[in-house]
Amino acid sequence: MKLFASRDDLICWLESLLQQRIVVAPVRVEGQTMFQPISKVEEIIFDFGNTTLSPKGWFLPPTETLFSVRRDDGQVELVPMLVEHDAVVFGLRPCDARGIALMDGPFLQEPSDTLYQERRSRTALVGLACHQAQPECFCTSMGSAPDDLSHVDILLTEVEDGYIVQVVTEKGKALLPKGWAKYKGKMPTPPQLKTIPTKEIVSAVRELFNDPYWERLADRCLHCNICAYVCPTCYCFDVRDYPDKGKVERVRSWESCQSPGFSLTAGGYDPRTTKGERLRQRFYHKLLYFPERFQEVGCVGCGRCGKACPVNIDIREVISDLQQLTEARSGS
Amino acid sequence: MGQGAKSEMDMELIQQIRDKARNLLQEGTVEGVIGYERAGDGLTSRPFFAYDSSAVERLVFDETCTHNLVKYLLNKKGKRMAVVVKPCDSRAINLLLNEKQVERDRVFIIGVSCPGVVETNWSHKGETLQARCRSCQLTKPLVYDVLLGRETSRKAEEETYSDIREAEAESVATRREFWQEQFSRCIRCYACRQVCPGCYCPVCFAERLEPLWVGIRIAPEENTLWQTVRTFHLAGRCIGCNECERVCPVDIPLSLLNRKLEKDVKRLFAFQAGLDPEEPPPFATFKKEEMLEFEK
Amino acid sequence: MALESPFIPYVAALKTAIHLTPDIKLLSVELEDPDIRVGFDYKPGQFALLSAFGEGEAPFGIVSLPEQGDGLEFAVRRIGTVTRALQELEPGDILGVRGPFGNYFPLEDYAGRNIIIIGGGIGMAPLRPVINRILQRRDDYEDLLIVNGARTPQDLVFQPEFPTWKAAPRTRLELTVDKGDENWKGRVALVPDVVKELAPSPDNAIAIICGPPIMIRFTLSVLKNLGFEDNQIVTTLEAKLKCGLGKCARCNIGEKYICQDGPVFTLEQISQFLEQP
Amino acid sequence: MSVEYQPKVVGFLCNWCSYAGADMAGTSRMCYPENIRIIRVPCSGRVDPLFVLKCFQRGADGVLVSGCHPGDCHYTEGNYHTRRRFALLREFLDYLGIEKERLRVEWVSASEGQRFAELVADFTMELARLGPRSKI
Repeated sequence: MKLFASRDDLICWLESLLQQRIVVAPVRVEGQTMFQPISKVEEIIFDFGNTTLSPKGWFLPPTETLFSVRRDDGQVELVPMLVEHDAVVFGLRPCDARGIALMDGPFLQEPSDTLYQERRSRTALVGLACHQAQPECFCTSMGSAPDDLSHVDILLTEVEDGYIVQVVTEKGKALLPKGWAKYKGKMPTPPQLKTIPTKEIVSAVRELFNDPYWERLADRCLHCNICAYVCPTCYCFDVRDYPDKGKVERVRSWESCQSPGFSLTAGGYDPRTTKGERLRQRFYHKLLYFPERFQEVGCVGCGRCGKACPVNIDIREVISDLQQLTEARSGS
Repeated sequence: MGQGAKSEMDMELIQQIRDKARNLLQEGTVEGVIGYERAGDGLTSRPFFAYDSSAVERLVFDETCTHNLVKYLLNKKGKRMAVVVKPCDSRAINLLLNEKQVERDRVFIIGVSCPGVVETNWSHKGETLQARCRSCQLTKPLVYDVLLGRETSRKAEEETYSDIREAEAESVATRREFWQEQFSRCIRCYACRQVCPGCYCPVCFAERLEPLWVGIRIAPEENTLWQTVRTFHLAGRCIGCNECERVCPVDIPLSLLNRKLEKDVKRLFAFQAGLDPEEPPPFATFKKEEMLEFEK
Repeated sequence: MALESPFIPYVAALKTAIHLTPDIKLLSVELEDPDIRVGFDYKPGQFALLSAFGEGEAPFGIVSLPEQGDGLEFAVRRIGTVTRALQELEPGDILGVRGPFGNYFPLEDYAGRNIIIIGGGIGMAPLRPVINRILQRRDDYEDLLIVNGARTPQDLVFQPEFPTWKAAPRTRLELTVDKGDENWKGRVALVPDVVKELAPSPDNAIAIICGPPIMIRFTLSVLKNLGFEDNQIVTTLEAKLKCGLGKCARCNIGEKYICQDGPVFTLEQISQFLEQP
Repeated sequence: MSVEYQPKVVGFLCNWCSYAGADMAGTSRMCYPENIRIIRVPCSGRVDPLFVLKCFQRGADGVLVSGCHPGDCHYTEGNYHTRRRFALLREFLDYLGIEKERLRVEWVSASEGQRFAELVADFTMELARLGPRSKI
């Protein structure tokens, strides 16, 4: 179903949404565009390439309490955390919506991660189609598109005098006001993106595990966690207890496979000790382990990692390097 | 200077760097050369490791070469490496020599003259010089084995710390608010640490488990502890390459912390890091007779 | 109605804690909820996550057998903050249990075969329920050889059970230490050397091995020289894991998740992993 | 400011002078505010700035670092390092929004029980005047 909303219509609708639920939307913070719960509709930024961090943080927050431990007269009660509000993530790009769909793989598989599941079911996704491709974008190479409807509840496409509103799911439909006119016009042409060859990347990767490529790439890698934290599909986490004045909270926080203690066991054993092995783990998780488990490559082509990397390690380049290496191997 | 003249000079310097690197590799003086190559955007640059003489053709040098390559020497201990070093980066060499992290005779320093570097982001090259370059007093590296390029004759501005002084004039509460807002954005990616040539503890205090000093919560109170202690570990050691601020994905103005400490270290101990490989940093030494502010 | 979070452990009480060695304690734990207690079914080789509230959670093999009926047992070696906190618990204190997780030793499949158990140090922990299950169903299996090594005589883990093990029919228990003391009259030798000397036949045999990486490495080459095939050698892998649910993505070795695909693997399976543990 | 406000003070005292000085104050039955919690350290030079930050993070209103007088360090020069370190840290904390008055560095010898009692009283009063510390 396609509707049309003028800018005023849209603002009105957002005002009413804000009365009923938390609205998470792109806002400007010190020069950065970030997804944050807003208090006023005017805070929302409509004109942006993509946000610094992906909206995954709404579903898997950088830090959250899993449960708390209450002690009373020798009795111990484990108090679960609850998701108390309905929400809408407004203005996310189709690639990021796909990122959330990919995170559903690990988090909704049995037994499902209840905090994630609750947030997911109580949050509607209102996407904003891209009318311009950024230099870092390669979503079409990764199974998505600037106007991809697949993973949002509603997709907005900006046109000259307002927005085309594509209603994708029942959840989206329930969110909309009555009275918006049907849109009968044509859809604008989405921006064209440069594609990278991704054919058979999974099998290419499998063959190159022991290639010296990884140690060479790791030469310039700083082993910071930027790529993992800006990525819409990186989801590794750490869990630890926080005791404070008799109360204990079990907390989880984002963690990255580039951290030195990531795979180090208490016994002192670490399957990945070199920098190359650690860097390889990140790409293998995306390009091999994730597809083997969840049938899709764990990258949506948002390009954040390559853009944010201080030394320009770019997954696009890695993918094409791997394919060249494979070709060179089969050629020789 | 016209655009044409500028790129001509650049090409000459780049050729010199390539020739030197080829030479060093072919003669077996070093096992590898750490320099710069063009980044994937075709516009900016990124660190590059050349291990054979054919790879040296990828080496470049221009106003986008902001990275401090000295950091990488810490990963290549025991190996004979050559490294391309700008005047500012050479202070990091002095720091690491002073702290016995680098063996002078294993490192071949390809010093380059530098007209200053610009603000860059991926696929974006700024027009103006970085602030640190505008006040850079060095016309050539402080330490080198070979110096390539012409010594710069650019007139540097004086570092007046005007932004720091402005902050100092504010109330404590205003400053607290400012830094709380800044630190609340920190996502603890540790890029500031990973890029810093002065950060090389085998186990960082942020990762020590017993006792656990910094919790895993990515939240203001932990972020504040992390950023405060990290910058203070660099007091009298920070050489001002400002890489930490450049790499910060959420744009925390870390130079306001590092330069505050630099300013106070100058005032209290008359010391600036990385200028002299022999002179110990302020916390490695003391003067018996000195009277510091709280004693007066 | 809130969903049951898989991160919330079952509340359990420590029943007894006895020192097995100077740094290893056997914790006997009882789940508080009687329904959960009855429903908590597990097999030798599976693990659980124990919580010392305030310190955190860590994975441990379950060293008891469900048919024992008297609670869950864990051998906890003091190695970090969580294990120290667990060791400091007094009987009656509360702790958390999540599990059982992972796969198990397919002992039914080994019926009718000779079994060789090789364990070093705390590596004996996951092997203990294997031994006890075999002894319970002694007639199902052929000869049982147990080689158990430790640094010193004091560090041999399940000493109170040695007499039972020794007395069982067609069962041989060989103990060895790296360094003896004045009372030690047994072997002073490394586990791989003992295996080499005993030279068990690979015919119709399964070798189950667990211990420090260095012991495993050398023992594997001894076993291979004796003619053991990779599918006759079984081990259990250790990994850093935080959830046990296939979510935190920290315990993978190549494409395998230790918490879901493991921890028990044959050497044949491991040799096909992309990443080698 | 509420009269009930009781600042929380952590005192790092060196084993050889300041801790003995505090002991002296105690055995001489001198009165000083109970607001201070004392942590004995081998030398004031042992006090890592991290300790001070951790105190503030966990809710301390003030931190006292106290060692032997310059020249009297049991380890010859530990307190000279202390002096430099905390002179700079005070400035830095102030810059980040923790008033420098909240971090005190004092030299107290084993015989200065009276001085120790007075300085704790004085520090506590000053902290009370500053009021509760805003959370960092």
